[in-house]
Amino acid sequence: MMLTREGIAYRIARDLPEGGYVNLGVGIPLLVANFLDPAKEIFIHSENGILGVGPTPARGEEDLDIVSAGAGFCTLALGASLFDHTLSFTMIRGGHLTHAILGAIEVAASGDFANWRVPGQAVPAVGGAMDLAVGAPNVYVAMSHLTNKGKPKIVKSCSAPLTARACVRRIYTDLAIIDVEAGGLVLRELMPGHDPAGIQAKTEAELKVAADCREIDVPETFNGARLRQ
Amino acid sequence: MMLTREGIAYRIARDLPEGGYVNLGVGIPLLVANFLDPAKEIFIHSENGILGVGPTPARGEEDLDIVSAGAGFCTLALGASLFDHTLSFTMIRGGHLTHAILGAIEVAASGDFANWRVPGQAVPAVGGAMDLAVGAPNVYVAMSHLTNKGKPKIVKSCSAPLTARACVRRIYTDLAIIDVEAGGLVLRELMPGHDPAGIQAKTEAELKVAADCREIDVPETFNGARLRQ
Amino acid sequence: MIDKTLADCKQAVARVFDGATVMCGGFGVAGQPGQLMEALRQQGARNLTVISNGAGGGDFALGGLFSDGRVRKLIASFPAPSAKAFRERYLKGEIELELVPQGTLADRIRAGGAGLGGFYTPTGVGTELAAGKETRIIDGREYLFELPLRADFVFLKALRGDRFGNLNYRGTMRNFNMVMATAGKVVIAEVDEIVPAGSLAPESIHTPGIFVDHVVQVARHPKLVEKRSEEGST
Amino acid sequence: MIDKTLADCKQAVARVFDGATVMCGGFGVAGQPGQLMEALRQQGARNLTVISNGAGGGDFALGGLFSDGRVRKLIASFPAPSAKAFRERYLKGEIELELVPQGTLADRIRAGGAGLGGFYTPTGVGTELAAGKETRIIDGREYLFELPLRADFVFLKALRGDRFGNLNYRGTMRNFNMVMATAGKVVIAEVDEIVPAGSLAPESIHTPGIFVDHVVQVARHPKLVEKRSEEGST
Repeated sequence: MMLTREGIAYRIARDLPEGGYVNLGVGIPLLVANFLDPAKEIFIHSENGILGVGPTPARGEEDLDIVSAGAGFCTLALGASLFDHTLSFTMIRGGHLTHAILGAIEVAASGDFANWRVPGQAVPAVGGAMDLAVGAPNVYVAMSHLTNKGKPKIVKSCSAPLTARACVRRIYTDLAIIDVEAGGLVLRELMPGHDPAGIQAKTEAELKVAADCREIDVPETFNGARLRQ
Repeated sequence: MMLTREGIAYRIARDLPEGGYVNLGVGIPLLVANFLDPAKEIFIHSENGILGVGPTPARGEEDLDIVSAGAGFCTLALGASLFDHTLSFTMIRGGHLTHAILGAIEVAASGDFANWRVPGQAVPAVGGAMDLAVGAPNVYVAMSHLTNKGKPKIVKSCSAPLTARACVRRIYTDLAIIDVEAGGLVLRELMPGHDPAGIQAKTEAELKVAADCREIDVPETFNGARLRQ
Repeated sequence: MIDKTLADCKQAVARVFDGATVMCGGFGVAGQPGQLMEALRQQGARNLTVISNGAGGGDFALGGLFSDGRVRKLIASFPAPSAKAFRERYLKGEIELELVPQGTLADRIRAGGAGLGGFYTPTGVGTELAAGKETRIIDGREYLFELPLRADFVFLKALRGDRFGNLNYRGTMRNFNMVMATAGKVVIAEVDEIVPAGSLAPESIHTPGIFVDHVVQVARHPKLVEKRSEEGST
Repeated sequence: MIDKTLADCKQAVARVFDGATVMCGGFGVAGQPGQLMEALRQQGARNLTVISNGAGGGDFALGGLFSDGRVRKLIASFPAPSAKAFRERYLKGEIELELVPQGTLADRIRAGGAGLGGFYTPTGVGTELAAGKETRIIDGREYLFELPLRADFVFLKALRGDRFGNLNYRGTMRNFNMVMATAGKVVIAEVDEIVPAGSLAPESIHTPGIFVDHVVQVARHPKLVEKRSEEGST
C-alpha cells in the first residue's frame, strides 16, 4: 500500500503544530494546506509577502492584488499580515519560520538535497528554494520514494544540483517517514504491507530502524480525497 | 559685521531648493527650519522615521508618539510619511537625501570634518552623524568661524576625532560662505565689513577667492529674529 | 510646488537609453508595472539589462521586451515556464541569465538602495550558484559574499500615489516594488489613482516620495488584467 | 488557539537571566517599552548587555538598570547627556560602552534578524570608530565590515497588539522597534491595547506576529509620561 500525493500531504499536516509558521513549496507541499486541522491555528507563509495565506478563492471571487507564491490567487486568513520581499526573506533566512515543506529530486543521508534544477533542465529557475532550505529550522521534504523510472531518490550523495547542504530534517514519501539525524537516516514509519528491509531496498542510503518504528496511520479518504492506494 | 546663529540658519535656508530632502543636525542646523521659504516645498527628514517634519507644536498640543531626532515633539507636514530606522538610514546612507546640514568642531580643506566628539569629551555619543556625513550628496556645515577662544575652525587637518573624510561641500559661518572643491577651499561670500585677507587671517587652511565673491546678503531681522550684529 | 506626476507612460519611459539597466517590480500578477513596461517596449531602447523576479510572459509588457529582442541580460530568480518569450531567446543563446536566489536578489537590491557595499548570506552555499563567489566562515557558519544591485531606471506599480511621489500598495503588491524603489537613479511608478496631496495617511505610505521621481496614473489595461489570470504567478 | 498575551510585565520579564543580552526599542520618548524595562529593573537580573539607541534617563525603566548597577555593557549610538544613570556608572569605569553609528546599529540588528553574516558600510571609515575593523575597497569606495547583533530578549513598545503577536505602531514609534523585533530569541511587546484577533488590518500590521513571543497590555505609566516630557529625545 502507498500514500497518494494527497496522503503524503495529509500525513505532513498531522505533524504541524499549533502556532507553526509554515512555508509550502510547489507540488505536494502546496496540498498540505488542504489537510490542516482547523482546530489548530497555523500560519502559512508566502514568500511574496503574506503571513496567513487563506483558502483559494472561488472562481470569480479572485482579488487581482492578492496572490501567493505558488498557487495563484489566494485569500487572507484571520490574523494575516502583508509585507514586502525584504521582510519576507528576513522571516525565511533569519530562522523565523518553524517549517519549510519542500519537494525534492534527491535527498542525501547528510541532509543535502536537490530540488530546484532537474539535471539537464534547459532554463534554470531557483525562486526562494535555497533561502527556505538554509533558513527554516525544520525542512521537511515531501516526495515519491522512487523516481518515475523506479530509482531511489534517497541517496548516498546527490547527483542533481544541490539546493542546500545538510538542511533536511525529515523526509515524507509515499512509503515511509524518515528522519535525518546526526548519525544518519532513521526509519520512523512505513506503510502497511512494507517492512524495513523492503524500504531499504528502495533506498540507496543506509537506513537505521527506529526502536518504535510503526505503520503510517492515514485514513483511506479524507474530505473526498483518496489518501492511499 | 557678523551673522548671528539665526543669520547663518537664514542664509542656509535661502540656498535650499524646492523639492529638497534635508536633514538638520542639532545646533544651528535645527534653526534652519524656522527660516524656510513657505513658497518652496522642502521635506525635512528626521532619522527616527519622519520625512516631512512640521513645526514644533504649541505647549499642550504635543503628541507623545511624534518626536523628531533633535528637537523633541514635532508635527507632520503636508505629504509626510512615517517609517522605521532601517528605511530611514536607507534614505541617509543610500544617498537619497539632497542635503545634510550639520554642525562642526572643525572642517579641513579636504572636506574632512569633525563634529561628534569634542576632544576630551568623557562620554562619547555619535548618533546618526557619521551616516549623514557619508550619505548625503550635499553636506553643508553650519558653525562659527572661530572657536570661543578665537582659534580657526577651518583647518589644514582636523585634530578632533573625525566624523567622515572628504564629505563637506560647503561651509556657512558667521563671517563667510566657503565651498570645498577638488582644488581646495573657495571663498564665495563674506560679511560686509570684511575682506578676503581678513577672512584668510581667521582661517588656517588656504582660501582661494571666487571671481564673483560677494557680500552675504541677509536682512537685519526676520520675523523678529536678529540675523546680524 | 513639487509635482512628480506625468501625463502618460510614453513620457515616463522617454529617457530610457540603449544599454540601460532597468528594474521591474511585481511578483506573479500583483504589483506589475505592466503599462510602463509595455510603453518601454514601444519606446524601443535596446541592449537592456533587466532586473526582475520573473521574466514576464509572452509578447506584451516585460515579456514583450524579450520577444522584441531588446534585452542583453536578465538578472532574476524565477524565469518561469510561462515566460515564453524569454525562454525562447535564452535557448537560442541570445540572452545572458544571472540567476539569483530570491532572498539574495531582494537583499542585493536593498544593499544598492541603502548604500551598503555588499553582504554575506548563507543562501546558495555549496550550490552551483556559488560558483566564483567568495565564501567566508563567520561565527562557524559559511556564507557567500554578494554585491549590491542598482538600476538606471526602476519601474514600479502601486495602488495610489500623490504629487510628492508617495506610494501606497494594496494586498501583495509591495513584493519587490518597495525595495526596488530605493535602488534606482530614476524611479517611475504606475498607479491606479493619483490622489490629492495630504490624502495618504503618513502611516499608510509604504514608499516615501524621496525615492520616487515620477508617478503616472493609468487605468489597468484590459489585456494586462486578462494576462494576469492566464499566467498565474511566477 | 494561539494566545501570546501575558497578564503583566512581571510575568513577561520573569525568564531574563544573569548575563543575558537585552535589546530595548524606542527613540526619544516614542516607542519606549518603559513598563517592561521597569519590570526588568525590579526583576533583578544582573550582568546584562543592553542594546539600545540611547541609555535612558535617571533611575526608572532603562535608566534604572544602570542606576541599579545591572548592566555590564551597553551597545548604543547615543547615550545622551540626559542619560545620567548610565553616564555616572560609565565614568566610574563600571560599564563597557560599544559606540555604534545609528545606521550601522540598525543594520547590524537587521543582519542579525535576517540571517546575514555581516555587511560592508561606508559609515565610520577613517574615524576612531573604525579601530580594529576590517576595511575593504568595493567598486572604488572604502567600507567597514560590520557583524550582526542578536539578543536573548527583545523589549518593544507598540500601540496595538493581538493574540497572534501582530503589532501596529503609531507616529514615530516604529524606530528601532520594528527591526529589533526580528533579532531576538524571546521578543516581548508592551502595547497600549490588545485588540481582538482580526481587528488589525493586514496592511496595518508593521511587525507580524511571527517575530513576537509575548504581548502585554499596560496603561502608560504616569511617571513615564512625565519623564517623557522632561527628557526630550535622545
